[in-house]
Parts: sequence; structure tokens; C-alpha cells
Amino acid sequence: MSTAASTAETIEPLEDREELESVVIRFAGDSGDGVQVTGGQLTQVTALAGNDLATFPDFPAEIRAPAGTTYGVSAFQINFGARRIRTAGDRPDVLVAFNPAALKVNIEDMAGGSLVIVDTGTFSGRNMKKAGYDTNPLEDRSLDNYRVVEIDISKRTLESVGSFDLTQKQALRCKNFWTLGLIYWLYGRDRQPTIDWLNVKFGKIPTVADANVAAVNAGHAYGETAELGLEVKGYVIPPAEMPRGLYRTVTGADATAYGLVVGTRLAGLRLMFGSYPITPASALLHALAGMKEFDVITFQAEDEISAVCSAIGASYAGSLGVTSSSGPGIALKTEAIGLAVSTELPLVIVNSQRSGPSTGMPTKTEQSDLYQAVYGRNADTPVPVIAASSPADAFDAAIEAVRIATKYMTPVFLLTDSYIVNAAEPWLIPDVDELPRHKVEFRTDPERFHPFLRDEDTLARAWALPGTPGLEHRIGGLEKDYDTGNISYDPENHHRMTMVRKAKIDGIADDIPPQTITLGSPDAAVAVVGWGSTYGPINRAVDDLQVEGMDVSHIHIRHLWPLPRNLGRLLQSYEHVLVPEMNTGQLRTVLRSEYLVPAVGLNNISGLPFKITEIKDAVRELLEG
Amino acid sequence: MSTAASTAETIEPLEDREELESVVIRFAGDSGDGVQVTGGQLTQVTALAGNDLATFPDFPAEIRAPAGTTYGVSAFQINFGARRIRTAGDRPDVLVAFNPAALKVNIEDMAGGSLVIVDTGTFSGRNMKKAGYDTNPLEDRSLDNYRVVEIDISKRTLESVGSFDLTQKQALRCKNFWTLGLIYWLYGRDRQPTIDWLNVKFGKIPTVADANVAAVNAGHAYGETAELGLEVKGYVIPPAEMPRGLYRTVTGADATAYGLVVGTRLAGLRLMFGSYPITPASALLHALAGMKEFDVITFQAEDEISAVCSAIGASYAGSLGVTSSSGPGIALKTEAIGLAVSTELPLVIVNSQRSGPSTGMPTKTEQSDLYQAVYGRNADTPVPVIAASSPADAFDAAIEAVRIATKYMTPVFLLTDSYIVNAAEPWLIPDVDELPRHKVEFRTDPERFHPFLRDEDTLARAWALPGTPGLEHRIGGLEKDYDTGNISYDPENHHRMTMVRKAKIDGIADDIPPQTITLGSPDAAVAVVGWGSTYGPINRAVDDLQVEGMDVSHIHIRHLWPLPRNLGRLLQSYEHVLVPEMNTGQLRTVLRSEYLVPAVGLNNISGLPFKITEIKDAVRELLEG
Amino acid sequence: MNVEAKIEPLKPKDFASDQEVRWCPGCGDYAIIKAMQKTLADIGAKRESTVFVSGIGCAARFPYYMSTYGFHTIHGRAAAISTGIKLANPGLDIWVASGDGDALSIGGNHLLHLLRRNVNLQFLLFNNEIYGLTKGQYSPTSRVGTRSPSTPLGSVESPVSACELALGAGARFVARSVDTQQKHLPEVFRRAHEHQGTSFVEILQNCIVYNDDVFAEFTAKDVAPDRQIHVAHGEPLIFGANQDKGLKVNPGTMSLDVVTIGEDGVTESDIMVHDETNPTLARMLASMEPPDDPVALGVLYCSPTETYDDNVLAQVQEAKDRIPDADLNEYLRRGHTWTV
Amino acid sequence: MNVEAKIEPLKPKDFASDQEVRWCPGCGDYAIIKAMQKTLADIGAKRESTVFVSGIGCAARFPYYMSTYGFHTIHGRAAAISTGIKLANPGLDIWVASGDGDALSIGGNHLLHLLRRNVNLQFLLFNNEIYGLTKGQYSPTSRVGTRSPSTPLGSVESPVSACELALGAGARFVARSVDTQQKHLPEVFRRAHEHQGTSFVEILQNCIVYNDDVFAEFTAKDVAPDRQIHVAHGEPLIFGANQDKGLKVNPGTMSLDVVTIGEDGVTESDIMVHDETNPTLARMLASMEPPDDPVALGVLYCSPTETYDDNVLAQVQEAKDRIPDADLNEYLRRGHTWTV
Ligand SMILES: Cc1ncc(C[n+]2csc(CCOP(=O)(O)OP(=O)(O)O)c2C)c(N)n1
Ligand SMILES: Cc1ncc(C[n+]2csc(CCOP(=O)(O)OP(=O)(O)O)c2C)c(N)n1
Ligand code: SF4
Ligand code: SF4
Ligand SMILES: [Mg+2]
Ligand SMILES: [Mg+2]
Repeated sequence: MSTAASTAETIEPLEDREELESVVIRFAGDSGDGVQVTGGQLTQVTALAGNDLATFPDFPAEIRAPAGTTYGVSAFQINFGARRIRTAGDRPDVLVAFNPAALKVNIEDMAGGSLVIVDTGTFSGRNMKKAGYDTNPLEDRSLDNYRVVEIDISKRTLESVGSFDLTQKQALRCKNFWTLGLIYWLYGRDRQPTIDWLNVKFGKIPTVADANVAAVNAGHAYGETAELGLEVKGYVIPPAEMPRGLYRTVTGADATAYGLVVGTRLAGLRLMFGSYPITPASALLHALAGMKEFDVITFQAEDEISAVCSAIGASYAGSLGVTSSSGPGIALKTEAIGLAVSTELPLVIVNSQRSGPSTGMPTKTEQSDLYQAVYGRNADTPVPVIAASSPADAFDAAIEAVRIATKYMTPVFLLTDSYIVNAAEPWLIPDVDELPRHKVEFRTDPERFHPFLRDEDTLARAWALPGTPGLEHRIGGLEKDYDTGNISYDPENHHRMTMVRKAKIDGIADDIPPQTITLGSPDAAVAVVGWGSTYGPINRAVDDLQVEGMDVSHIHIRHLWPLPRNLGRLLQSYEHVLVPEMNTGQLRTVLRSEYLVPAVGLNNISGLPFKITEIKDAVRELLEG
Repeated sequence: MSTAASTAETIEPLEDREELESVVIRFAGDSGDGVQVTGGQLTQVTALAGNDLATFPDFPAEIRAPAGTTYGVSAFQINFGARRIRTAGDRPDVLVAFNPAALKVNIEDMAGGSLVIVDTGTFSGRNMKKAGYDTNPLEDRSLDNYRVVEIDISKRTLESVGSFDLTQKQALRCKNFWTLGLIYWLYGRDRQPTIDWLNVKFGKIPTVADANVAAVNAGHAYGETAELGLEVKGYVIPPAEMPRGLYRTVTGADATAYGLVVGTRLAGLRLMFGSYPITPASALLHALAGMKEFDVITFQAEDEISAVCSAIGASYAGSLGVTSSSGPGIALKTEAIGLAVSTELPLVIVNSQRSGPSTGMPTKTEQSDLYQAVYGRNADTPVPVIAASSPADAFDAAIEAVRIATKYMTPVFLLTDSYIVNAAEPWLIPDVDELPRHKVEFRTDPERFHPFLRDEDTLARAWALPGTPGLEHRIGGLEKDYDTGNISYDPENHHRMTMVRKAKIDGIADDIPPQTITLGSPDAAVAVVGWGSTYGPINRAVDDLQVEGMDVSHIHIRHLWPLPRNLGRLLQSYEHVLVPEMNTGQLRTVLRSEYLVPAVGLNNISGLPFKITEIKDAVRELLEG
Repeated sequence: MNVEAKIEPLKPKDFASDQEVRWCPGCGDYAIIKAMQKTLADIGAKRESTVFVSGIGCAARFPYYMSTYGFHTIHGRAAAISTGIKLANPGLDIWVASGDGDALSIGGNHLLHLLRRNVNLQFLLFNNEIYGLTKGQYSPTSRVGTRSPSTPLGSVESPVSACELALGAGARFVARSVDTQQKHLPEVFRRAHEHQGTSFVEILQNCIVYNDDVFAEFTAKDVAPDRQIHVAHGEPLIFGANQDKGLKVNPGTMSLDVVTIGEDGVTESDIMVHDETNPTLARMLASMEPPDDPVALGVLYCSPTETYDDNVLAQVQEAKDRIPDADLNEYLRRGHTWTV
Repeated sequence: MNVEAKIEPLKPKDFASDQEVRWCPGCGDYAIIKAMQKTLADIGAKRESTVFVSGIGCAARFPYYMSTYGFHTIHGRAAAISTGIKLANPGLDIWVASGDGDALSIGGNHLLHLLRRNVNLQFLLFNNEIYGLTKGQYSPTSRVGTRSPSTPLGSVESPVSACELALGAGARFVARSVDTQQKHLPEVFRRAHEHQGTSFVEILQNCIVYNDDVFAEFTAKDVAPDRQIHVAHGEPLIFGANQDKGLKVNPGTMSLDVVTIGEDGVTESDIMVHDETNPTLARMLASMEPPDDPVALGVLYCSPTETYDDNVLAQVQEAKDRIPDADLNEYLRRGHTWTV
């Protein structure tokens, strides 16, 4: 455990600085520039400073694209502030471009007047050509609209670490920490946590640790000594008001892993995770693979079919089987999910959605697998679907998925997406011992036992584990007799079984919270209805619009199947229902069919999260015609 | 080619017989009793007699269950008449039970007063016990409600073939033909076609042919000589009025095969069919495997994934790739279908639906894979969906699937079901040379070529074949640049490409016939809306209800995605929209979401086709409350 | 005082379930289940800790007819599902019952990885060289020229050899037997059960309906002794009605030649002695085909090594030992945290 | 009069597409594509009739960088898609580019059936013993103990041997080479291309980012001569810096022993001569591993037989010959028909 207190000597008087409510910073550079690490450090330090924040790492598609190419640019954006932060920000206030390609790719996202810090040391003719610049953008006045800060960061870095025994290449690798030092000065951040981190991280190569620390300090000093020129001054961003408690930052992948482990514990079960790597779902496999001390078994299967089947096998044997993938991999699992529906075994299927169809844009986000989750199987196979709405929310969503899977003996879909998986936000760490338990009771009594004996309330079948004397039984994918569990081809029985499987899932609607209005009232003119990672932009947009005096509410749906009992009535009370989705309108289809509400879509299929302004504009258009 | 004229000497004077408008006969016995062959012969002969007809073969789940067991009972039902026949009939007028198990399983489907012919020779104590009879049903008065005709068919058969050099076992195998002879007498059918068929079929073992012919004749004579007793007399069923032309009977599997071969010819392509066996889809593989002389390639793949992939590969190389399966196998294909959507290659995916979920009841029918076809993939991947409504209709539906797949460069789903695959009906054989062509033009011009160049009207991309000099190009599942076809991760481009893929499929709505009202008018109170094999029972039910004076129409949808442009307006004109489906309400979901019409479902998930009365009752309830 | 309940040893029939067996009369599967029930009685198996897992096919109906636990899953996936079962409860004794289509066609990949990983269970391949349940299409083990509903003019694919494939995939136990050999089969089952790791057993099974007598060329009574060789570890590879034929290594061509003892100066000492730990020998035995060579039956290969389940669980145990009583609350609070 | 256009022979660079190559700097894939472009020039390949097909992975990006036709499909399915391409147009010359995850993990089943069927194409396995594209998880060829993001404590699965698996599946051409061997690799490609049927080529490829130097124990300059043996049909199996080491058959154990010529009375005539048509020898060569044995490189096995595509198409041709000008109208009117 670290401490929230800051080391005294690294703090300077911030009183005179201008106060900002929030700021959005984007780092961009080659994969080799350490952009993601830089972002990660800024995130930690900012969190420790008590700001709310959201981040958006944007990876290039290539593993390690040749240096200087536009397609090799890696970016990391952070939005932090003194108020609640909902998204990583529409447009950065500050861009740090480590090379011409980074400038080229990111400059169009910058608003006029924003701050653009460039490392002039990389603006060689060759690099500019590689980035597709015919003329030097620093000279051709194309950046006149921005407040450009030109620093030869490369050179400054080399100078700052000159005293260490490093090759030029190694020395240049400290660029990102030099820049981070500068940013720390700019926003009055504490350097110490990063210095500590460097010392731990490079504990075995102290020269590297020391050099990076020196770079941080040099960058900071550069700002302090006002070398930036008068137009760039330091700011201060006071802490945000947040619920009290102990915080850490968490990515969606980690939060999902923690939620699955905690949820399984609360059920009194062991977690057996079967998966096959795929971007961006692999992060969950990696996280769980590192939690073996909690009795977690991770199985990297030969393919997605084996992955889901191993999870089904594990559930059959009394663990909780969990499997995970992204759209194309989930597609391969659908036959086996049908088996889990038919045999009524618990199973959690995590889908970290990404941009499709097919291979699509594997590193980009999208929420276009809702049809697949709700409808995407052969036969009548209803499956509960739950979506996480932010990185931290994935923890709760995962626990809920485990609860429903085990209580109702059913597969459950847990939907996240590439954005949620990789982004980070502050998380109020719960006390695991205080969370409500949902302990599983296995059947052990042979009296009148058969494997499809149902609980009267939940309609869940009895879970009897192999190894239990006296309960020996056979299950499988063939239709079963309602009264004995044996194979049955009886027509009426099949109808009855289909209906009871459906009733079981429909009945879960009574065991989930009624739909709340996330922001606003039930009698507003417009309901903006979202699910998943659009939470942030919708919430901020509705908040802003309400401030503007607009009659609009935000409804965010966690339980996508079955839907909350009150949702239909709720939606019918609005004049307009607007459904922003990063797909061509999948939730809209579900809502229209379930409630006959004339929901309209706002559809952005660009691989990027919604911008707040897009949603605001759409609502305005709806209201103003 | 056979002839429609009958051989003179086998016809007897039928003038005095009572005329029936239609009759439903069911044969039931052990798999070894030749029930399906018997049914097939009666179908042929009845068709030749000019009746309209529909059949329903019902196979046991087991390959060859032990003789005499109830689960080993195989059945074949035929409905034929002097009017248009829409279904195989709700309840048989005649049951032929070859053994106690057949009686046991089928008697509950019989209406009081119907004719039940039993082979008393099989009613041994052992057989009755196997069938689960504690007392002899022929003696315990439990059949008092029926007109039971007890004949020792076994013995009569043995007598009739006694002069041939056969073992007892072989001789008993002629039972079905003896019975067929009797049925021929009962309904005044011509024996000659069956005699001809036997002589061809057993050409190499003339003793068997002769014995079976003798059995047919003996059964016939048994009826003729009035050994049946006075209560059973012969009937006559005059020919039905049907459109003029040359007819044959056809099963759905055969009609699909013919339609695919013809459709591919009309496109000027070669057919490459990749599939993996599964009940009931295998029948299509078998049919096409026998059509090699038409340059058809069939590839029995190692699994469904390989099957669909081989078809995609074939389309890439310039054949039409077609793949086929049932629900569980289609599930495995969905990832690859996404590739075909992304690369915009033509592909026809035939789904012969069966009862699920999972293995379910593999030999039983259902139409529960509509969600899978319309929505069942990851990402935004719209795919046209077409359904055949009867065995013969599968021919036209298959041609239409090929036309759309090749014209729009897209995968197309063609839905049939277990009932359509196995059932037979008369088919007006078209002149293939008269059918409209939809010839494919491959791209050969290198000028300004790129692989995602689109036709302005159809939005289909250019189909350029490997082997063409100057058009060398690379395609794949990654997102492509709209203007060059190269890989692109550009956000706006992805949105544009997603939208153009959607627009292409949506646009097909302009190239399909507007929705017609199958029966009735647009201003009726109730529209009964169906798709697929519910055509028969809905049509007959609506027809009957109209005769009763009810205000009801039948709308049957062939193009399930995109839906016909006028469908929404059409449906909105009815007070009630009733959607009978052999699933829990999948078309209903689509219609509600697309048109916000308060469609209600009539859902029968028993593995059996709807009964006409079920639909009539539901309409009555809707109208009468 | 604890009185231990005296348990009667279970008999073969105690392993039969109450469900009516629904294979075709005369199907080879009946013989296999008989041998299995005998085996389980012989080895003193417990019903509650024995699990039969299968995919789809005639063979895959096996679990329904056993009074143990059973899971009839989906086509081709029994190996993957069993791996999950074993990882979740390594105490279970798992037998997989699979057909040639199930195991080698759709399920080929899972089988390959099961063998490579060496999960501790028994994998039984009921090879009838045909798809029984779907009514007779040719399978990956069908011989070239097989006429079937999907190959009316005869199949053109060269079949795969199940045992050679298993060895190529890294199997550590490979055996072969025949449905009707009711002494041999339980013995092979027993050996498979004894082996720690994946035991792969190919059972040549007659499908009386769709592929009757396909093995007759070496199983028919009159030819069997000359066309089968029963291998046993440490015993010379001798066969024949008169026990005068044997297999001899030809070092130049690296092949196993059939020789006759007493002819051309061949003596018993020239005959290769079976070494079930020798992978090269195993592959050569697996590849022998009639009529030129006898079909090799018995344990072709047995060379135990660590099992996957042991290793996976040992790693979990190590992690638990390294951090005893690992605390989730503590874990979640690791690294940078702050209090508001 | 026909004047044939005179076509300049294509050079290696003519086989490069206009797309920027996006592998990591230093990746072994660069060397492989170079060898391929040379090979295509050497064999006089035509761009328009050459097709590169791949699944997903770093290796699978290969088609984008070739100026021929190319199809970048989905993970693991290149073999199946290629089979469809070949059946639809047997005139195309197909090269499959696949990684160890693509070919042996998710795609294992298709590979197995491709080899068994013997479809006439070249299948190249870029074996870097890691999942490159998904950032470094262990693969089915990774050695036990591989630490990766999904196995932070080391992998516990025994790896599969690609060439042994291919042989077990019935491959008729199996070869192995190394990315950096720019003389050897084109030669192996040429042989693969020449072979009728599925040619399986394992290329040991260095992933500089996630598995750097994993083959160094036998590819590093100083050890290479003693830890590699380049096999050639008809040549004795000799290797070593001094060309004094060789492989000798031990008939008793049926193994290949490393011996030194001149020591213990070993002469060159004791050394086994490579016979690429001998499946037993091929399997033994394929299974050799350093440090005890040298790694065998070159064509380990080549024994052509009929190809699947030839047989399928011959059967179609036969059917067409039997019923010349088969008429669909006539076909539909066969059997019982009647006129209304
Ligand atoms: C996904 C899927 N594909 C296909 C099938 C159909 N199917 C069931 S069993 C079988 C093959 C049976 O052959 P085999 O495995 O050899 O077993 P056998 O019946 O011969 O014992 C097939 C193709 C299925 N049930 N599921
Ligand atoms: C269905 C599916 N599952 C998983 C993935 C993710 N994936 C892409 S490539 C790959 C493995 C790459 O390893 P390998 O085949 O060895 O190729 P390399 O990158 O090492 O060349 C994986 C798991 C995918 N694209 N599709
Ligand atoms: S079809 Fe063949 S394998 Fe299946 S039960 Fe019948 S005889 Fe046995
Ligand atoms: S990750 Fe490895 S295999 Fe992939 S491009 Fe980079 S070096 Fe090559
Ligand atoms: Mg079989
Ligand atoms: Mg790899």
C-alpha cells in the first residue's frame, strides 16, 4: 500500500497558478517512445492528487511498426479534473507529439488555440517525409492556429542524462520521462510516486533508473525555470469531490478479472478460466493468469471452441467455468453455448468487443456484438446479457454475471469493449468481506433426485457434481424429459422444456434492480438510452445539456437481457428515445421490438468512443428539429 | 420419362364408389417394415392419378432401433385430394399399424371413427409387452371408437409369396407391398407404376421383384374380393385442379439441390458445395453428390468451419461457393460468414433447421434459427435471408438465393427445415431454358481497378478472379479503404464502409417483389403472418376460416431480410397481426422492431408442424376474445 | 467406533444404467460396452467417481448406458470438455467414448492437443470407418473408393491412420483392439486405465448397417491368426496360425519385414522383441496393413511422462504455497492507492 | 499471324507489392519474404496465377506484401479456404503462409486434413514458437517453461513437433529450413513447389520482439555446424564443423545415433544414407533435437502420390464423360412424371 501524502520537497507553491476544472492531454509517438508508460505514470500521479480521471490508450495495429511511420503511432489520452470525469475527453487541450508522424496523425483532433508540444529534435527531413509532410509543418504556418511549443526534447534529454553510462539509444529512451517532468510542472503534479516507481521498476539496472529520474527532474526544471516562454504558464487542478474511501486506478481488464475472482469466491466456487488469446480480450487472460494464488486455473486452449468447452466441463465438475474472447472468437463458441443452455450449466462468457466485421480493426473499439449476445445462436436459447459501462464498473458487472450464472444455472454474457478493457479510471476499492454472498448449494441428497429437477422459485435445475455417491446421472444436449431428465422426443415435452428454459431466463427480471434514471427525470422530453462504454460521453453530454436548460435524461442499461421489468413503462413516458451506439442500431432493435417505442439511433462506427459533442448535437437536433 | 396414362387392365370400374375430397393416410411400423418406401410409392401413384398431395415422413431418432419398440417406430403420412392440398393433414383418416408399437404410438393422433388397419400377425404377447401394452388392445375394447380392420397381414403375405424361393424373413419383407395393394384397391389407385418400379429396383434379383408384385396384387385382390367386410368400401378421389404442365413429386432436399444447380447455371458459374453431414441437412449433400455430370463439385469437409471456408475459397476463385448445415453447424460457420461479409464474396448458406437447442431432437422440425440468420453474428454484418415455404418452393427460393448472392456479392441465408427437406409434393417442372438469367460479369479491365470498386446501382464490389493478368490484388478481413481497397484503420472510413455494406443489403429491398397477400385482402381484421414451412397449415386454416366467413388474411414472407419495402405499411393496415411460428417468436421480434406493429405470436415448439386447427383456434380467439 | 460399511464389489452389470440400449441389433458397440463393464468391475472402479464423456455419434451414446456419471456433449468436443472436467476435479476418472468422425474429423484438433498436453484420462476411438449416426457417409478413416451417400462414385480421400496420427501428435499411450475380442479388449482397457496421462485406444468396431465386415479381411476367423499380431512388451513379435511368422528389422531400409521362422535361415532370435517404450517401433507397428502385413493389436506404445493436469495444479499449488492465505482485499490494495 | 508478346522474366522485386511492410524491424519474416521473392523469380512464376493465402498472425500478413493474388482470411482457416480455391481453379498455384498458432493451434484440424487429402499446394509454417501478433503468448510449439503473458510462471504443456505431426497426418512432403538460410530456403521452396501434393515446410523464424534467439542454441554461428544436419537425398547423413559426425542406425533400438567417423571404428560407410522416400527415417530425423542430436534441415520426406484435387476433378470429368452434354431439363424430368 502506498500513501496519499506527497513528499514535501517536490511541491512548489501552486497558489498563484490559474485553476482549471479539467484538462485533456494526449501523448503520441512511436511505440518505442514509451507513450503508454508515460500515460500510465501520469494517470497514477493524477489519481494520487485526488482528481477524477479517465484515460484512453490507442494502440497501433502493428506490433512494432517501423519508427516514424504514421501507422506506427501510439497514443495515450487522459482527462482529469476537479469535477467528475466521464470520458477521456473529446479534444485534447494539450498534445505532446514525439515525432512528425505523431503530429500528423493527431493534429486534426486538436481545437484551435490548444497547446501543441513537439520534439523538434525528430523533425528531420527523413522523418517528415515518412510522416507524409511535404513541407515542415513547424515552418509552413499550418500550425498557426495552435499554441505550438517547440522544444528539442531529444537534445534536452541527452543533456540531462549525459552523466550516466548509457548508449545514445538508451539515453534517448528517457525522452518520455523528461516530457513527463515537464507536464508535471505544468499541472503541479508530484514527481515522487514516479521516481519511486522508476526505482522499483529498474531496481536491477540502477543506471537506467537514475537516468530516468534525472530526466523527470530536468523536464520539471525546464518548466520551472520558465524556459517555456511567457505564453505557457503552470496550472493547478484542485482535487475532485469523490465518495470517501480508498482508491486506486483500474483498467477494465483488471476490474473484470477481480470481479470474476471475487464473484466466484462469493459463490463459494473455484474459478476455471478457459480462453484463447485475441485482441483485446487477452488482457483478461493475462490478468487471471497472474492470480493463481487465489486458486484460479487458467487454461490457454487450442482455440475458442476448446476454451468454451473446457469451461463447460469445469462447470459440470463443480467449478465456475468462465470463457472470454472478442466477437470472432465468440462466434466460434456459439454452438457450445447452446450446449450449456440445454444442459443448464453455469458459464460466464466475457466478450471484449472490438471493431468488425471479421478481423475489422482489431485494436479499435465498437459495441456491435449485442445482436450476437442477445440473439446470436441457433434455436430458442435465451441467455442473460450484462454490460459493463466503464473500467471500474466491470468489477460489479462481473460479480453480477457470476451471481446470475450460478443462481440460475445458465450461461451469462458479460460485455465489455476495447475501450473499457484498456482504459483506466479511479476505483473505490470495496471491502470484499462486506460484499453480499451468493453461495452455491450443490445437490447431495439422492432422494427423488433427477438432474433436471427444478427449484420452484428460480426454475434452476439441481447442480449435482460427479463424485457425489448416489447421484450418478447422465446429461447431454438431447432434449430431456421434464419429469425424469432422461432423453425425450415427446412433442409436448419439448414445448414444455423450451418454455421452462425461457421462463427461467425471463424470471431473472424479477431478481435484478429496476431500471433507474441515471441522470434526469422520467418526464423529460428526451431519454438518451445507452449501454456499455457510451456511459461516459452520454452522461457528460446530458449533464451539460441539463446545465444548458434542456429537458433531457440519461438512462443507462446494465441488464440487456432480460431487461428490467419497468423499462418499457419508463421509456414510453418520453417523447423521444435516442439510442447512441457504436454500431448500426442493435439496442435500438431490441427496445423497439420489446416495447414498440419509436427509438431512434445515433450511430458512430468509427472505432472510437463517442465525442460528447456528437451526442449533444443529436439531442439538440431532436429537440430543435 | 414415364407416362401419365394408366395401364388398362389394372383399372376397375370406380363409378359406384363414394367420392372423397381428400384423405389422410398414415403408415407406421418398424424401420425394417419399409414404411418410407411404401409411402414413397403411394405418393408417386397418387401424383400420377392427378391428386394434389403433401407428405410427412417421420423418422425415428435411432438408426435401427430394436424391432417392436415404440421409439423405433417409423411413420409416413400422406394427404391427397381433389382440391389443393396444403399440409400432410392434421389427423389421419386411415392408420396402417404394422405392429403393436406402431399402434401404440400413433393411435392418439386418430380421430374417433377413423379407419385403423392392424396386422394382427404381429400382436404376440411379446410384441405387445415391448410396446407397453398390458392387455391386448384388440380385445380390451380400447379401440371401440375406431373402425378397426384386423388382418393377419403377415400370414396373408406369406401365402401370397409362398410360391417364390424366399426365406421366411425375405417373404415377410413383402408385407408392405401387400398392404400397399390393399390401399390401392381402397382408393382406386393404379398398381402398374409400382409394379414397374419394383421390376426396375429389383432388376438384379427377379425373385424379389416378382414376390413383391405378387404381394401388391394379392393385397389388391383381398380388397376387391370384399374380404374386408361391408363396413369398409372403396373410395374414389377425383383429380385436383392444378395449373397445367408436367409434374413430378419432389422433396425439399431435391428441390433445393436442383434450384442451386439451376441458379448457378443461370449465373454462368460452377457450383462448389462444401458441407459436413448433419441431420437433416445431409440430404442436400447427398443429392448434389449425385449431380457431378453437371460440373458440380461436392466437398465433404472435416467440419462445418472447413465446409464454409472451402465455399468462400471457391467463390474467391470464381465458382459459386455454397455451404449447408443445420443450426449447430451453422453456429460454427458464423465467424467465416463474417469474412464473406467483409470481403464481399458471394456465398449461399443453406440451413435445414431442426429442433434445438444444442442436439435437441435432431430428426424433428423447428424454425428457430431465424434469429441466427438475421442477427446471429458479431459486428454489423447484415446478410440477406430467404426462406422456402414448401418442398417444391425450395427450388425457386434457391435460385433467388443464388441471384442475390452473385448480384450483390454477399452471403445469403436460405432457410428450409426438417419438414421441407423430407416431405414431398407435386412440382410443376419448369423449363430451365426459359428461366431468367442472371449472368455474372467478372471484372477483367485493369483500368482504375481496385477490388472494392463498387457498382453504382447495386453497390456490389467488382469480382476479379485470381488468374486474371493485371488485376492482382489482396483482400482480407481487415477493414479496407473505400477508395483503394487497401487496409485502413481510418475512423471515418470504417464508418463509411460499415454504412455502405449496410446500404448494399438494405438496397436489395428494391430488387425483390413487394410483399403480396397470399390469401385475403389488405383490409381484413387479422393478418396471419408466416414464413417457411408454416405456409401449408396457415394457408389451409385461413382458407377454411374465410369459408366460415371470418375476416382474415394470410401473408407469407419469403424475403426475411431485407424485408419487402411495402411490408410495414401492409401490416399496419390490420387490426391484429398473428405470427404462428415453430419457435418462441423470432419473426415476431423482427416485425415488431422494424414496424412497431403489436404482432402477437402463436408458438408451437413441439418438433411437429402446426395443425390447421391450432391456427384456426388462435384466429378465432383473437377475433372472438 | 467407526464401522466401515462393507461394500460388495461391483459386478459388470452394476455398471449398466437403466436406459434401454438403442444401437442397431448386431452393432459392435454392444461388445465394447460389455468389455467396458467387465473392465470396470475388474479394476474395482467406483460409479460415483467415474465419468464417461462423449461427443455425438452412435459411439457417443455410450455414457447413457453406463450407471456412472456421464456427459453426452457436442460433436467433436469431448476432449476439450474432458480437459475442463479434469482440471476442475482431477479426482475423477474420465473415459472418453468417440467415433472416427467425432474424434478425427470435426474433433481432430482437440484430440491432437489432448494428446500433446497429456491430460490424464482414457480416450477410446470407436473406429467403424463410417459415420453411423448420420446414416453412412464416409469418414476420415474410410478407405479410398468407399461408396456412401456423399460419395456415390466412391471416396477419393486417403484415410488417416488413427494410431499414427496419435503418435505424431505426441501420444504417450497408444493401443489397438477389436470389438469382438472380449479377452483382449478388457486387458487393453485395463492397461489404458493404469497409464497416467492420455491413453489412446483405437477399437476396430463393426457397423453392421453401413459398413458391415469392413475389417473382415483380418478379423474373419480363418484369416485372423495370419493377419493379426498381438504385441506384448518384452515378447518377440511372432504371429501366425502356426506361430512361425515374425517381424524382423531390416536396418538398411529401416523397415519391419514379415519373415517365417525356419525359412531362409531365420530363427526366433532374429525376431524383433516388442518394446512398448520405443516410438519408432510403435509407429512402424501402427502403420502395418493387411494383406502384406499383419494388423498390430495390443499396447503399441506406452511411455509415461508428466501429466498436464498434475503440472497445472502443481503450479497453482506452488503459487498458493508461496503466498499462503492470499488475501483478496490485500491484493486489490496493492500498488498505488489513495484515500479521499 | 500471332505474335507472342515477349515477356521479360520477372525479378524478385517484381513480386513485391506496393504496400509498406509492417513487420517489426529485425523480424525473421523479412528474410522469408526475400527468399520467397527470389524463389518465384527463379521458378518463373506468374503473378496472375500465384495466390498467397493466409490466416491471421504476423506471418499471415505475408500476402499483402506480394504482388500476386492474395487472400488474408481468418485465424486458422487458410488450409480450408485454399482447398476451396484449388477445387474451384486447380490452375492456380497456391502458397499458404501460416504461423505456429494459426496452423497448429486453432488451425490444427484443417492442416491435418489438408495433409491427409494431399491437396496440391505449398503450406509454409512460420514457426517462431510464440504468438506474435497477439503480443507474445506461448504457442503449441513453445518449449516447456516458456514465460509469457498467459504463463507468467512458465508454460507446462509439452510442445508439438510440427514435422512429426505432419508425418503422422500422412504428409507426402515434409521439409524444414531456417529464416536466415538464404541459400537453403529458396531451394526448399523450389522443391516444395515442384512436389505434386501438399508440401509442408516448417521455417524456423525468429520473433525478435517476443521470442528472440529461441533457436540460437543451434543457429548461432559458433554452434550451427555441430547442431544442424542438412539432409539430401542419396547423400550420407554427415554433419559437423569437420564433417566428421554422422548418423548411424542402431538396429536393436531402432534409433539414429550420432557417431564420429574415425572414432570407435566408425567409417563413412556406416553412416546412414538419406532416403527421402523412407517414412521411418523421416520421422526419426524430424524428431531429433539439440543438444544431443543435430536439428535436421532440408527435405526430410518426399514421396508423391495422387493429389486430392486431381482425383476430385477426375471423378467429375468421368461423370461428365459418362453423360456427355448432360441436360438439366432432362434430369429434372427423370422418373415418374405426369401431365395435368
Ligand atoms: C456440429 C455438428 N456437426 C455435425 C453433426 C452430425 N453428426 C452427428 S454424429 C456425426 C458423425 C458420426 O460418425 P462417428 O463419429 O464416426 O460416430 P459413429 O456414429 O460412427 O459411431 C455427425 C456428422 C452434429 N451433431 N453436430
Ligand atoms: C478466431 C480468432 N481467434 C484469435 C485470434 C487472435 N489471434 C490472431 S493471430 C493469433 C496467433 C498468432 O500467432 P501465430 O499464428 O504463431 O503467428 P505469428 O504472429 O507468431 O506469426 C491469434 C491468437 C483471431 N484473430 N481470431
Ligand atoms: S449405425 Fe452402425 S455404428 Fe450406429 S448403432 Fe447402427 S450398427 Fe452401430
Ligand atoms: S511480433 Fe515477432 S513475429 Fe511479429 S512482426 Fe514482430 S518480430 Fe515478427
Ligand atoms: Mg464412425
Ligand atoms: Mg508464431
